[in-house]
Amino acid sequence: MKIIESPELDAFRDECRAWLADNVPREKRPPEGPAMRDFDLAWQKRQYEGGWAGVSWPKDYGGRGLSVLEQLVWHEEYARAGAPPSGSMFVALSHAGPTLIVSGSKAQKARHLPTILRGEENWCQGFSEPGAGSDLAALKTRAVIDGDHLVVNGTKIWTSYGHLATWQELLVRTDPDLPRHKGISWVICDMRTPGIDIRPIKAMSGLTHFCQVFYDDVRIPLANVVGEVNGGWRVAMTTLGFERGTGTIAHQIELSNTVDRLIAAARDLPAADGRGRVIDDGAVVADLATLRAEVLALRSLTAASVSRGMREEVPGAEGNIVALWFGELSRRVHAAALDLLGPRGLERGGDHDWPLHYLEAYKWAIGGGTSEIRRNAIGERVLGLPKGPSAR
Amino acid sequence: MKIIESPELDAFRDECRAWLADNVPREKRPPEGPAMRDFDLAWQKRQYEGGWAGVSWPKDYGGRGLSVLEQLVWHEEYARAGAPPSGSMFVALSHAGPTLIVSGSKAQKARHLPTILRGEENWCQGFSEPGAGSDLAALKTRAVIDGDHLVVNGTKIWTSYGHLATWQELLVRTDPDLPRHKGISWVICDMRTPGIDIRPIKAMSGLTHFCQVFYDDVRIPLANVVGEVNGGWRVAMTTLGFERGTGTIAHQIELSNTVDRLIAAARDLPAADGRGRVIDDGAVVADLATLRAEVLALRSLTAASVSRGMREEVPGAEGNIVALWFGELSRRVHAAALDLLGPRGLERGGDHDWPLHYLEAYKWAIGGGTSEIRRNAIGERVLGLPKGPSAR
Amino acid sequence: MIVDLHPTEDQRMIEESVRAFLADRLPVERLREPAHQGGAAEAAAWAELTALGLFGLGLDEARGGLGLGLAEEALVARALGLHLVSPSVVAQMIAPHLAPDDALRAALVAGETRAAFANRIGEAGGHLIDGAGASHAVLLAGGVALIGIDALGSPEPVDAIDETVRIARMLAAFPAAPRDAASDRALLLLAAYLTGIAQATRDMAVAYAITREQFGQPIGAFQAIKHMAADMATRAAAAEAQCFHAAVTFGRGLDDGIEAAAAALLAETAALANAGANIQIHGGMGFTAECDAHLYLKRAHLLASLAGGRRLHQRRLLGTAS
Amino acid sequence: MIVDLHPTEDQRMIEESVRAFLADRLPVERLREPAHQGGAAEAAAWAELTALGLFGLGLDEARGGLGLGLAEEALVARALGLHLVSPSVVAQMIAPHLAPDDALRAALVAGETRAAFANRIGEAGGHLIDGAGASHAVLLAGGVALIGIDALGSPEPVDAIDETVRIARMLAAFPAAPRDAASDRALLLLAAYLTGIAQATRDMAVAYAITREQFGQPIGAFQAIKHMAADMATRAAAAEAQCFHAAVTFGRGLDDGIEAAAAALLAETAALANAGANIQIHGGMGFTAECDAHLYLKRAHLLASLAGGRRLHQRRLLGTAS
Repeated sequence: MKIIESPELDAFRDECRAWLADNVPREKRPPEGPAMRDFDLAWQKRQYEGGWAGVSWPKDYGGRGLSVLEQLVWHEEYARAGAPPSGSMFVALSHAGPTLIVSGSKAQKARHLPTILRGEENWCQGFSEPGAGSDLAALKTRAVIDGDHLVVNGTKIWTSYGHLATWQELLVRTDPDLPRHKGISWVICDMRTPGIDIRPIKAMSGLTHFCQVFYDDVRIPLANVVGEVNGGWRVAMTTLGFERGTGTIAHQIELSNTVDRLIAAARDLPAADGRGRVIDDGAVVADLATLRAEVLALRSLTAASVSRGMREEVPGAEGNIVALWFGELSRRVHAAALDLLGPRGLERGGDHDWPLHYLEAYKWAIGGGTSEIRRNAIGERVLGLPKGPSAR
Repeated sequence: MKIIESPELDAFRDECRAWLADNVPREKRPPEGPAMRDFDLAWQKRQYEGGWAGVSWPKDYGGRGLSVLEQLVWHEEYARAGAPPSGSMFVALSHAGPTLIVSGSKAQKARHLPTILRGEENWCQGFSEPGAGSDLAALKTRAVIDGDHLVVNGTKIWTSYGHLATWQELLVRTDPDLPRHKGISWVICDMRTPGIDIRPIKAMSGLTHFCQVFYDDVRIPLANVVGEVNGGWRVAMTTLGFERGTGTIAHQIELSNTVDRLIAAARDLPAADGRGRVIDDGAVVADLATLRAEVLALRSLTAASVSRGMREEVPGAEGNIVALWFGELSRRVHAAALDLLGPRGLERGGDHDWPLHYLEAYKWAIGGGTSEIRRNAIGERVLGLPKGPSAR
Repeated sequence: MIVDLHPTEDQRMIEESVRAFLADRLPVERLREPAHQGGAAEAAAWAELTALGLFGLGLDEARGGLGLGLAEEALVARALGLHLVSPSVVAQMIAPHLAPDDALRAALVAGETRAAFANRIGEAGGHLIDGAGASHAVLLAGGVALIGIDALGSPEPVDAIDETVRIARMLAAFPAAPRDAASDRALLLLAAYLTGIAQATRDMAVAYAITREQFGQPIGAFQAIKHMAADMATRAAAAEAQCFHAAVTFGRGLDDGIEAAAAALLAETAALANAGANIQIHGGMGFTAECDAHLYLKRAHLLASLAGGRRLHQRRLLGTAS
Repeated sequence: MIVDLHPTEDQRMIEESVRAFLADRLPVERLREPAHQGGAAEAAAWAELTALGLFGLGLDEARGGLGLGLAEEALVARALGLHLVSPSVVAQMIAPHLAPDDALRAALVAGETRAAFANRIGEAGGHLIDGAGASHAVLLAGGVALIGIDALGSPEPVDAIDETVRIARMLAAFPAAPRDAASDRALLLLAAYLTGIAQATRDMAVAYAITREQFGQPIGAFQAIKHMAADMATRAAAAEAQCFHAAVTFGRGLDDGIEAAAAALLAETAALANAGANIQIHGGMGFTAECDAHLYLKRAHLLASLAGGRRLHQRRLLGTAS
């Protein structure tokens, strides 16, 4: 346990900060749709041109080739500067790109990594299915080899920005006779291929970020398989090591800012009974103080996770602890906002659309593994408790 | 939904109240041991002599033969008068006696009901075993028929007041070849029988109320079997209807009194920082108010349970809702006490021994079915959710 | 006092007729269509709602009502919550009790004059909820008062968390009303509505947990889901028991204000927690606008806000607020 | 600032040597014997505890210490919590930092002069914890101060929730001490001790859940138990991360008071919740005095109280308390 510091890192941090101060977009990011995607791509392009795309990505493909420490500093300064979320670039930057770096062929890397870093193309994810949400290994989308192509039939759901993406990282079942986790392949799918039908799904917040994607005899070149045919599960599992726990820093700092904003509002707003301010109620103090402690702990848990990530090639199940803490905390923070802001807090729009953020916050305890699935993983893979007879 | 009232019930209530006002023991009840047992028996005797034992028990065996409404009124007035807990008489009055009334032979009733009501003999329960706590049907204590006796070998645990009781309601396995719930018999066991070894267990509160009981070739007359041999599960299950949901009224009112006592303490005690009183902190208001609402709900849930009980012969699984609510609330109430009383609240003894009550409160979410087992029952038997593959 | 919480035959009939009508004419799915939101579907069914006797249920016969009690009104309000009926229908049930004269009262009971909820937000005006067609507002302002809608100034539409109601922001300032028997009655009906939300979401979650399979079995077989559902059932049962206990004993010597505040606190907690758990149990589907789960969550927030919020109930429970 | 929370080789060695010593000489089971309670077992191991360097660990070498940091002290305090070592050992670690002169400091580091915790209860005196053999008290009074034990008046033994420590009630009145760097350091060590309790109870519950069978399988296979254990692990991890993050960054420009208050709040919550869950997972056995589970619960309450309690931490986190 120590503070990692060096004149070089300090200089790098100053450099990040200076560039971000000059370059973070001042205009409001569109909330959804093609305008949002174009904004995200343009911002990525600007980062690339400034030399800030892919801080720890290989130099050969347009990255900076620096270490996880610089990557960490960049993430921190990025979030502190209030830079926009990576949004529709997230899968490309934090998942598909890293997967290709670890498991892609030279040709696949050369084709895709530069277009990601330059903000020319973005990606979406095709993992979950209507019958395989929490239980990913139950996926049924079928791919049959036909000559030098795979022919895909089936459907994927919860595909973020599927209607706005150029490429998709797609898990398909290439051999239904093998055990569940075998027989799956990881494929690069061009979203413009004939036979793909994309149906956007509106979330309860009113935003349309998700899609269901239908595949009807969709032909994908065999050359687009990453890793081995039937080796997709391993490809998907080893991806996660690349970010080394830094991927959630932006969300962590954003949530911390939200708590600060909430505390400021409680100091500012008159109490419901007209006497004093909202913060004068000890119950409000207790709630907000607990949330402040919990976001500090989120920062600390993230630091612990990055500390482990710097030493492990394949991340352990401990990441589920950070994810569980974040998911539950995020919902509590936003629920507390609605609780203490009173009736005015129910109005949409405004400087900070509290109901929108509250409704969106539900996704963190559902998407990418529900809190229940994460508790299973913590119980079984961190604590070593026996599997239930049901979770085969 | 209505208020049940009649001049007769009002008169009965006045009668209860008057007798209790004159007769409730003023001396402090000993906290444990034979002195406590003797106190409990003497108080039962006094109730019997006053004509108040077994308000709804059959007249033939010394009861008053009145309806559930009078029983309810008696329970309410009993608790309001601050009358002592039934303690070491609880099993006899609330479980073994009712079981005999419903399932006992004439001879069994004639032998036991009067001695219970007169406070001459008390009972304990022999259901749980070290390997069969939550899973009662897994009990292993064996009873083999030998002539006109059962010969019992095995052990029971969590037997409240086992070292202080004359009789025991004992569940034994009389046929190990039958399915788990079959092959069990309900037996009246004389605790003075040779071969019985009783080992008291100290609770974490320091009180010794529980025992483990060992049976080494204990001979019990076959005539002591209640209901059929191998029919004990049904006997045990149908018992519970007798109380018609009134059995928990004393605990409910006691918990309500505890919350009132706590609120009074918060109004009275200076705040930790010396400014004002403990109650001036809005967080304390929030906690105590929530507890007050929750004990009111406990009262209302109990009323709902009694309303159902007046109409059903065999109680449904809804009783688990009241028990779950009570168990969790009881622990929260006492934890709140320690929290708001500060360091002084950690001292033992005093007018109200808060740590003692806090530590004892853990039993309600553990004893007689843990909160987890109750949630299973609510999920499966109230809501109709499917059984897990494990809870065979 | 012995309180029998089992519904009488008459109570069961009233509740069932209202439920049957609502299931037929105002099913929750109607809210998927903007055209049926904002009280529009209720306006279309107004004659039948009036004919069901909803608006004079708890009013003395001498005052033009059916002479039933608060318990019957609460049963109806709970049914309205189960179906996410426009809060204006609850307002219309409350309004006749507040009417200052016979003519207005009769017009309210007959459904000819219509009321909607408005709530006071500190000194800064307030919100009018589903006010289309209403000439009067049941103003929730600590206590409760019936006022002409003109007194609200010119309400200006705003978007709010629950897009299935129409909310207008008013800029006129209103004095707080004192807590009295009428406001305790109103609070209990809001609590009953919230209890309906808690029960509807429990039932929706259970139905989904029985049919939806993951890992080769219905998700309701997993303890994580089963226990979440059991907690939903327990919260709903507590809110229900307290709500109806308070309603049936209303005016009988206990402290109605404390009983009503307890009901409102428990019902708010149960409605919000159950609506959230229902979304969680529905997983990704629950997060979408295609699934009705979010409608309950949003309405629960709105109703909890109308009822005054848990901090107010808590202060009342300890007598540290008026 | 990049904070590496992975222990250095030196840190690992220090922690392991302390843990090995405690496992050997002060296993938790010792507390089943009254003769080993109240700091008696620690007194018997005093020479070795001193020889391990515990009491000068974080003190500058110039002031007679080992020159290590707060992080190393926190690792040791956590180990003390894992073994429910007498709080006086923590007091002895804090005391040298508070000593006003070299002689007293040297005597404390050498273990020749002994200290124990005392805490101030409002204006009304306070408690002295395991004070046998101590001549000085580390007085926890909002802030922290080292005073001669004579100043406490004549302490009078009382029974308290944790019967494995000896508590005396003092009647002398003490002024509150201001919060300063020393009190933040002390608070962090108490938080580390509570984190130890949270982790020990997590591990005890997991070990039991793996071996204990019900319904034909280890209870840890049931989601109800598994998820309870997962929540225990998560709470413990949060407390641990915050505690060590605060310790390693101490004095480096962040607000140490807020960081320490957060650590104390999370560690109190984790210790109390995990100690309670450990009892719940142990079922009936956990409720008995024969199972060690209750020892952790009782000590958690005592330490939470010494640390000042969650309401104080909360006010500090928002800057609404000194």
